[in-house]
Amino acid sequence: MEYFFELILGGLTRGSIYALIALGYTMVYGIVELINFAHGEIYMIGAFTALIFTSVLTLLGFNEIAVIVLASLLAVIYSSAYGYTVEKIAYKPLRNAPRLSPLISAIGMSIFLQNYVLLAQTSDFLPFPNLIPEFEFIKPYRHIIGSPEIIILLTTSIAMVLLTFLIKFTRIGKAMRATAQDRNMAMLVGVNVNRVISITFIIGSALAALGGVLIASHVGQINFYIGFIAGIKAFTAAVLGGIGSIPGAVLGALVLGLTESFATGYVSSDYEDVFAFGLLVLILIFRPAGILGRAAAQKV
Amino acid sequence: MSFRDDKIQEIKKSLLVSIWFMFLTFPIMVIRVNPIEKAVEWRWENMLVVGIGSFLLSFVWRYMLKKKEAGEKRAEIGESGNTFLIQKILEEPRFCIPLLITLTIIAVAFPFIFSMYQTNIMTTALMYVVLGLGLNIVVGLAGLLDLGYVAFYAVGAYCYALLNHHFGLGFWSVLPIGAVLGFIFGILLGFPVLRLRGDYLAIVTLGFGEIIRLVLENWNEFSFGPSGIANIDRPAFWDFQFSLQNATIYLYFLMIGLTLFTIFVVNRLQNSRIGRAWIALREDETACQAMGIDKTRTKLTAFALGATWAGMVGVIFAAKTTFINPASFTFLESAMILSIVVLGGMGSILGVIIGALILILLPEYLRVFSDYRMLLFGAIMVIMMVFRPQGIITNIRRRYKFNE
Amino acid sequence: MNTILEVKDLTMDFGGLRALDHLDLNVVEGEIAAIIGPNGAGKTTFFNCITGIYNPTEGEVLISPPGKKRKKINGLKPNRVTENGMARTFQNIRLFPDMTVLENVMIGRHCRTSSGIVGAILRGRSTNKEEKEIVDFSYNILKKTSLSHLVNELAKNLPYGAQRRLEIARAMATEPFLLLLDEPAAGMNPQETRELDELITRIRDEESISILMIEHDMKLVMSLSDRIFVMDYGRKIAQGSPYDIINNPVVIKAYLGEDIYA
Amino acid sequence: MLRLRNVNSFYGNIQVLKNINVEISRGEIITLIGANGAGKTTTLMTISGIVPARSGEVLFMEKPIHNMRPDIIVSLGISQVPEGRRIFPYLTVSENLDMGAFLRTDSENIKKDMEYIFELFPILGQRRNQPGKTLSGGEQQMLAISRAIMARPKLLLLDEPSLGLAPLIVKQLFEIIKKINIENQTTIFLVEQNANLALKVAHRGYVMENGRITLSDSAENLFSNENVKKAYLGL
Repeated sequence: MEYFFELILGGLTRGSIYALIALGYTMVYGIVELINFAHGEIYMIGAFTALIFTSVLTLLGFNEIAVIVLASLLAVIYSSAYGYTVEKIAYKPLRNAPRLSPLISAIGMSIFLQNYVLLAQTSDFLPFPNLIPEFEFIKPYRHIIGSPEIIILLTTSIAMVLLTFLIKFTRIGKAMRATAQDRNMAMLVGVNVNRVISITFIIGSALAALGGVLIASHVGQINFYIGFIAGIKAFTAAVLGGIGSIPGAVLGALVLGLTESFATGYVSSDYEDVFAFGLLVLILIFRPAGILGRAAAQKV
Repeated sequence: MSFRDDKIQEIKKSLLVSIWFMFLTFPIMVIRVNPIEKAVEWRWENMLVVGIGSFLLSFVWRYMLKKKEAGEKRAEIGESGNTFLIQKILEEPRFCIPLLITLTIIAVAFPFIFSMYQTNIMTTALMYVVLGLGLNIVVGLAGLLDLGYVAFYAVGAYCYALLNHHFGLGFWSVLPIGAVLGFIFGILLGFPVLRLRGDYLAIVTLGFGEIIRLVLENWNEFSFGPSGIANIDRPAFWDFQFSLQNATIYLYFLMIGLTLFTIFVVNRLQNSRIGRAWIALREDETACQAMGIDKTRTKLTAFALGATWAGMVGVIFAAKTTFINPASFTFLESAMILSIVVLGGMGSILGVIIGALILILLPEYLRVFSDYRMLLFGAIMVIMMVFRPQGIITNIRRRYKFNE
Repeated sequence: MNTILEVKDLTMDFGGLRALDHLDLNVVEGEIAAIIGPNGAGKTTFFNCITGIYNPTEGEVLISPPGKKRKKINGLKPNRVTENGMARTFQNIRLFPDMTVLENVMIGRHCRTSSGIVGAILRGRSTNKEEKEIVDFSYNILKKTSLSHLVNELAKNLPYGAQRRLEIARAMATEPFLLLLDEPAAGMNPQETRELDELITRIRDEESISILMIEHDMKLVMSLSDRIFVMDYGRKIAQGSPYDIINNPVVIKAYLGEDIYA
Repeated sequence: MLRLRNVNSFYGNIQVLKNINVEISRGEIITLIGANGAGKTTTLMTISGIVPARSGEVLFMEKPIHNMRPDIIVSLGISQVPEGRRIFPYLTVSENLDMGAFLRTDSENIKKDMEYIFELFPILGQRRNQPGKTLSGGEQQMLAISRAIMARPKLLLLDEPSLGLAPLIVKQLFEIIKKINIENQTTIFLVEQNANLALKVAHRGYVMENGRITLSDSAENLFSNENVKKAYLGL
């Protein structure tokens, strides 16, 4: 029974990380109908930036808390900057191109960023310091739940709530929803659509960076390739929940996390990624609209 | 605004871009940490490179964007501006025939003039030409973005490796089996996914490709896992086994033959009833169906035919390297073949050939490029999509003649 | 006169929304019939239901092609419907923009020809013959639709009216017994509309193709149609000769308005 | 107030507007009539900056606006009610109206304007919390016009407001259009296929054919013009 709970907790933790990345996918898709293939790389760059600054700041003699806060903050800032730049270079010139063009461009961007990090840094796995402090009060329950799990679950929940609030109630949120529903009409009521799209990429990238920092310190090592697999899994989560839907992305991510957790726990850990890919293929074939998605009617 | 002001504006813009990129690349390019030894290496020279590089590139970028807009304008007014020199040459028989003769002589003489190493590289390049042409049927003609193309390549390679390892079957008997197996896998994988929308199709094929690779990696009893299969037989001529050098030359000519065969077939397909249906399908699916074209079947044909070629080249790959393992069949391989098609020009046979030769040979001969190979491929995909989505060579189709 | 298309009790629901509500309609051989009604009345949905793009929730669509047996076609895929002899055009022109005019029409021949992969690669005598027939047949249709002078133009470079005509030509290439035209005059200037009027009449008289069209241009509808169906809110609210329709109080209230001819 | 000078616009590969010249003075209702596809919608989209003019000038209150972003053009006081209503389907009625006032910051007045809208169209008040897509065609058209009014425009562009609406609703709608013109001093540029109706409310009109302006005159003169009668009035 304890093993069962362990798997659930593991699944939820894993799912929460996927959720942070999936949110970016889903937001971008909702607004420009593009599978931002390079999103996983943004997450990877977030993790690398965090690692680099952690080392530098530690060497400079900052204390532990300051290192964590500053490094995470810098990772978020840099990832957002990358997200913003990627959109400007690879997607914006293709706003009115046929659908496959920006997708190919996105794949190219993803390969480019992977190799950029590979060449500028290293192809080896780098050990990533555990940034998450041990909480005293958790010690007695250590065998059930650790502070990393708590921090991850908490961060995702807070991010989720803030994002929902932003989209539901703020001016920019309303502009985002309007742009997603009818881009030209949004322009006609005075929304600066290009800026809204940039902001969407920035927010999505920031969330991905957060995910990058959390997972890296949880797993303990990173390399240039982590973005690819994580990206596909987050995309699976987004599609599973219904791409374009914010709660859908979170739900999909949790389902995926749990599936993986149970599949590796009870079946075999060799095929961990196969389960994720298999799930992706099955959903796209049988329910492309996802759990919470709206099926797009064919327009003739 | 005067000309001078314009220039100052441009320089200001580029300066901003340059500063932005220096900021952006600062952590990744400048700092390198060694977490184990807790050492940090500062590489400020890189920042300079990025700064100057992005400053200059931003001029080029803006210039190309402007040129592209101007090109679009011209196309709208009705002038066809962008005909490439190569196309003009090819349309002129005066140049075309001597060119073909020269090419033939070079192709035949190549292995006897150059070293075995060079011949090997050429054979590899030709393999990518054929892979590119195969994928071109799927992506270029039928407009189906297949990101798992390498899966069929793996099917072919493992087909030969396993049949050779277990049953000692030779190259020539497995080549058709590989082709057929590719075709069958194409249909099996294609059938459930081909009704998906373009971008979803791309992701699903990617997923399928990765699943096949992961299975090969983990199913040790079947595929010998990550360690792969070694000592695969080189192709023989009937029963005669070649020396290593002659085998290389033999493979080279075999690839020349396969390339010519592929060009012939793709060209014929392109100008046939089926080829027209593919192109129409790419342009408007609904209209196509309303015209009586069976969407699923037509797409499936393209998908399976593409897979057939991947299967064949897979067999040749296994025979050429005599050792295969799952690491040769990653997503990056699919992406590389895709960038060949994208660079060359989707749907254009000549374009794909040129694209493959550039992308495979350039990194081999220019050391600078070989390290940056994948970086280059990624960049090419972005740059081509932004500035010249039709590729180097715009696809020119046959004009139909009619009798009054 | 034989009934060639019979639609019985056709209903189409989208989620909770009923787009077509127990619709009955029929077309007899050799007639030009028109469907009119306000936007959103379900006219295009009706076309989509009988051509296989949508699968209707309830009801039956039956065809009796001249000289063939009666056949139920709802639930068939669009390409099968076309093979069975019903071809259509679209409200928003859907040509293959980067193919030439001739190639566009040649696509229409696809379902009446058969050469496959092997034929394409070997290009034997029968394939060559078939290819030649496709080209000749298509060119002939272009002549009939007065498009032959544009034969090698790309479809996207054609003027608007010619694009509409090309869509009709492409549909004719499938050798239909019934042609479904979705707002064929939309976007045409008066001159082009007059030419369209002639073309449609000619198709009916010379090619023996019956026609069912959706159209807003009341002048065209009045001059062309033998019968008119009026739709509103997914229902058929009236049917009859142009004279009947124009004087039908229900139609005037729902669609024409009192002062349409004021 | 608004002046188009030799405007040429392209949509994709096709030149849609050919040397368009239009002038609109303050307080007028101007109509543009023509067949479907003649370029009427493109004219409006060019004014709004969605389909930028390739050459020529668009002047709004003597200021060139043809190189401006759509949102800046809105902020100058030009609002459009596009063809087919284009209600944000998943936003509620009041959120749709809010979007109309997107560039305004005077929240007090926005609230007042919204009350005014709900007086003008009580049905919208009743449905204020319903998603836009659940409204009927007529209600959506009212919402679309209201959304544009929420921006307090100086110039209102209306694209085919009567399209697909029952005659009774169309009549109400055109009364409202007149009312907006008189009460709020809003200049109106009305694009209509239903020339009959349009010429009845407009002061002046332009006739468009194949991307060119072929006629321009007062509404009465157009109404009695033989060619217009034949081509657009169905007489």
